[in-house]
Amino acid sequence: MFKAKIFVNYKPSVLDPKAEVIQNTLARLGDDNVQHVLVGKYFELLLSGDEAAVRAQIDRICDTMLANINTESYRFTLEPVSDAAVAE
Amino acid sequence: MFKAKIFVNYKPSVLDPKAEVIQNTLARLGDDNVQHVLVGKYFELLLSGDEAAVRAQIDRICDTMLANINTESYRFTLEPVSDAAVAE
Amino acid sequence: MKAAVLSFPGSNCDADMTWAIGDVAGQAVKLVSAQATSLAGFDCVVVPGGFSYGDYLRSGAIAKFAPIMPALKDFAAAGGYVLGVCNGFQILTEAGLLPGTLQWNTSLQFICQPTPLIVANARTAFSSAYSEGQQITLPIAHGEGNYYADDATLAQLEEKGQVVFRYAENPNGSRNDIAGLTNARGNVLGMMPHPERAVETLLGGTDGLGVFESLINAMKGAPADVATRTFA
Amino acid sequence: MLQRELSPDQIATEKPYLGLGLNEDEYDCLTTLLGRRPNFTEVGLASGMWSEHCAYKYSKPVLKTFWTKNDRVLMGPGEGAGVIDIGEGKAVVFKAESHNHPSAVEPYQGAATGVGGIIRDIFSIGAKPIALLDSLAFGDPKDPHVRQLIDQIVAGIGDYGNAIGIPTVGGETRFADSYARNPLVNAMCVGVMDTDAIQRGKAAGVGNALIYVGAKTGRDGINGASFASAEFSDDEAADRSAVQVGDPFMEKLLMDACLEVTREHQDALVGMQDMGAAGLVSSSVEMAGKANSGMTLDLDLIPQREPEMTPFEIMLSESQERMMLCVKAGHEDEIVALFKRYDLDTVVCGRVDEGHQYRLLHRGEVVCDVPVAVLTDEAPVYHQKGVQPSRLQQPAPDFEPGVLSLLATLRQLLADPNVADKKAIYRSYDAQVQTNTVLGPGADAAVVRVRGTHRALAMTTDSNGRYLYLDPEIGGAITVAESARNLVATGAEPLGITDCLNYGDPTKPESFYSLAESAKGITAACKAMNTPVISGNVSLYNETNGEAIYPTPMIGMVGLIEDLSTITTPAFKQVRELIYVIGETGPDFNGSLLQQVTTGAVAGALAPFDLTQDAATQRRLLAAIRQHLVTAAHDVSDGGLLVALSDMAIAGGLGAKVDLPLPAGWLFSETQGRFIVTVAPENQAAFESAMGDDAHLTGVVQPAVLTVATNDQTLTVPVHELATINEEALPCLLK
Ligand SMILES: Nc1ncnc2c1ncn2[C@@H]1O[C@H](COP(=O)(O)OP(=O)(O)O)[C@@H](O)[C@H]1O
Ligand SMILES: [Mg+2]
Repeated sequence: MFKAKIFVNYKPSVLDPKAEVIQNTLARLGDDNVQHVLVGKYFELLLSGDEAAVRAQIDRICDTMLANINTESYRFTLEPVSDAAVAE
Repeated sequence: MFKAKIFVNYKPSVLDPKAEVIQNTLARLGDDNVQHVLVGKYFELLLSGDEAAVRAQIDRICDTMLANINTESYRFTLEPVSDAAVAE
Repeated sequence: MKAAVLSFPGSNCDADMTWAIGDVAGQAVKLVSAQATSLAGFDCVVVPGGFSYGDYLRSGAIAKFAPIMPALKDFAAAGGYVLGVCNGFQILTEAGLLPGTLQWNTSLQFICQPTPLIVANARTAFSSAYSEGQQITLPIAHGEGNYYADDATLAQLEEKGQVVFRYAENPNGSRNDIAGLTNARGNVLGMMPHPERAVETLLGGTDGLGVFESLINAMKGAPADVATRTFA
Repeated sequence: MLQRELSPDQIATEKPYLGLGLNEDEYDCLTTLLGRRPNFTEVGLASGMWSEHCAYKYSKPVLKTFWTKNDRVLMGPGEGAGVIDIGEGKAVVFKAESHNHPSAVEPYQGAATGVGGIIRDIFSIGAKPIALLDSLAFGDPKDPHVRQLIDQIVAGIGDYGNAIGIPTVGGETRFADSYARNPLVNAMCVGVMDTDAIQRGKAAGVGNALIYVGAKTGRDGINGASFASAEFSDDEAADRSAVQVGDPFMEKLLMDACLEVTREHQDALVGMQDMGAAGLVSSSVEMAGKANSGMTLDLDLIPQREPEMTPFEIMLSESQERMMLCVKAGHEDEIVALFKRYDLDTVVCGRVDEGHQYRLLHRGEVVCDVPVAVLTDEAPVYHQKGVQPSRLQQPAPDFEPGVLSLLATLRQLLADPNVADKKAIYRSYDAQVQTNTVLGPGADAAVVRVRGTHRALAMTTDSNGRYLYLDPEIGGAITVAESARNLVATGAEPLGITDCLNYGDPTKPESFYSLAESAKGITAACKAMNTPVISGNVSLYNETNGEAIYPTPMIGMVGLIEDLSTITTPAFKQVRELIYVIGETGPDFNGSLLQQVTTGAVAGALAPFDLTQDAATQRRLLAAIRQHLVTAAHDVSDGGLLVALSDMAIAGGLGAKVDLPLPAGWLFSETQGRFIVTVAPENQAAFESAMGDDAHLTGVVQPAVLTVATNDQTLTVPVHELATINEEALPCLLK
């Protein structure tokens, strides 16, 4: 069993309206030492299977579903987890 | 200058319709080895200041803006970054 | 014209679209479940607005895996007319039938209001009933209608005249004020404004009729520049 | 938060019920009714069912005084929603619900689930929801906490209605300091159905199946009903755990599926009810109670989102988007199959029994075995005595506006958030989905066409806590009368009302006085306007640190338009049309917006007004509108005549030249019973003879400029200047 930790972020060239609003709001509220804001999505998936297959599967799931390849890129890490940990 | 990596997740008891829909769709598409899906938010902030102040500031920003304390919990890590890295 | 209006779980403008095409424009129209797998026998397919699968991941991101989608792609590839409105537009971009992406409105707020548009290209199957440069008013109702495509894609869209509708006052941050566009071949149109909400005087205007009227004319094989009102 | 499974004897000594909202007398009463000490689950069920939310234990004596029936009412209070006949075989179904406490704690989800809950009430009757309205009250938007509440609450309401595809067509937003920490979030839903398909929430017929459908049950909102009925203090943070999350996608599937059941499986369906306050227990036991049945449920069959839930948790969870159906034995499979098609969790979880016991099984044990009536009919009812608050015993002297500048005061009022254009709020609501919205937000009332008929329904929500604070009885009457005026101004005949009664702690005699007195005013006005109360909801304990909100009954009223061509809006239509003021204007400044804005508070005695005369004026005006004699109509409310004139001018982009032979200050008086209308010159004689003495010709529509003459001042101002003030005020305050 693996736990995949997946990060989906906007590509740097794409203007992200959410990040803009957060940064502007922070500045207005006095948090003007915040110089950059990135808003991403984070997913955790628990999957069974052998590692190579799971890696390929996650790439496919990200490419087709979790990320919009026009505007977003993704990266992920994979950690083995014991079935006991899953049940918790 | 620090880079804060902030993870915001639903508290475990809170219903997350997003995760439900993703998991159901994956199962329907044949990815039925995916046993659990967690959908979270991920933020990166670049901030200047001394570490203790920045930590307190991030707590405040998370409590009031980035996380909904009624339904979500958050955690973050802080790494020093050189100003050169920031410019990149 | 025989139109199919697709209904995904969470679609909520499907009945409105059926009403506009069937009851108002007087055409044959059928609601087709997204669980279906065939679109045989239809001249035109409409992907309506709403919140397919809750729009929970990104708008349209789950709908593109619905059982009907392979048939829709085949239909479009064969040159069939496909109209996507609002969530339908989002689904078509997610499915790769139209270029670009619809991002959050710059205000991060859902916006519902009548919105003036300029007809940027009146030579398409979806806009021949309008005249080029004509200003019309259609309602918008969306949170994610901010059209994004990279510079190269945008340049190509402009060069090929794929932009069909532009906002006269940009409400959501769309690049080049794009409110509606076609694919390169011109048989698939996506638009954020709702033409089906502007087909009756009682409800505030009939500027949306032109979209349906254009399609009917295209179906008849009429020359694209004929703009006779066949119904009102 | 849970006290797991104390024994009946431990419960008697350790009194965990106090933390669940039951007091010692109520516990003793429960013990007496059962003839034994209740177990933990039973105590929990009683705490939910005997809460104000479910049992109306304090408000029932007041609610009994409401006028609930005329010849058009098909179903009055008592079911999920009320039903009124609108002709052509159709009926309108409507109800309002408050979600004040959940929204104060978790504004986004609190507001969203309020909308979700009221929608379920409508489709549980078998009606298709066609419109939503909201009624919101906030503190001063200059307060950042208030701004955040507004932001989140408006987003929660919008997101739910937008996603499920029911247009939010109207509402109201009020501002006063008394709501700063205790916002009011009331939502109303209107549905339409065939008169012969009315569904009731009952479980009858021994052996018939109880079917659970919808979202899985989680540990969210447990004991929300008793929580909603408890007052706030500032250290509420500890309670912020098990927030309910709304899932409009799930609810859309549930709604479509339930409507399909009522449409196509009427022979199989016995009854249907949504799971609202006190979740599974209230829906099931009320269904048993209404049919005088017994019932057994097997809790192991209930779909659960979390492991190891106790019977108490399962029964009192307020997880959203769940329904309970009673289906005839033998038809289970057909109904389960239907829901499965919509991808909904569905289980047969129990049966109707002989006798009158309510029985719950869990892991092979009977965890509850009590007479149904103990949880329903036998719930305690308290007959409180009210005491007139001291501020009413010796009211302050009448407020006199003194010398004021017409223009400066007008500007001030147009920029006040109560009068300001609310587009910044309602723009985030989809007002047109379903393509029936003739008039959306922005008119006096919303108007929605009824497909398949020649009719339309007009609807409005109104409240005015300022008036009730000064006089609950007169204020209650004003709220109803003003709702009716809003409908009449669009050309609709008022049909009936729903209400949300938002008040403070009913155990305080002064609070209870406000509740009881306002019910008198509401009843008197309902009779005068011929608008019975067909449904409603009570929200008490709206207090922060012991301080109650203004007593604020919210009235949701629905009216009927029989001819679509008579729908009328406030906008001036054409230059040279005649402007009439309908009704008399007096020096009525106590409780007025002018008083609030210029002094920062309201005080003084509220002037009585003549309901009979108001109703007669409304009837005459409606008749004139129906004869196409009126081109624009607007009721005169907050801010008085000059604000109303400005509204009409701004909406139409036209000016007016009027002569009002009154002291200038009176242009801001809030005398009841007035309208401003325009009439085409050729209809002058016909209109005047229709209206008689009520109508006062005061001027004409002119281009672009508002010109007003009074006894002692004149005013000339470009309309676009007024429009800018009115439109920019709220966005600016909310920034
Ligand atoms: N929260 C809201 N939701 C939807 N519509 C609203 C809301 N607040 C105000 N409106 C709309 O703004 C318009 C003006 O509201 P209001 O000033 O309360 O009207 P009135 O004084 O005639 O009752 C109405 O059409 C109303 O429907
Ligand atoms: Mg009004």
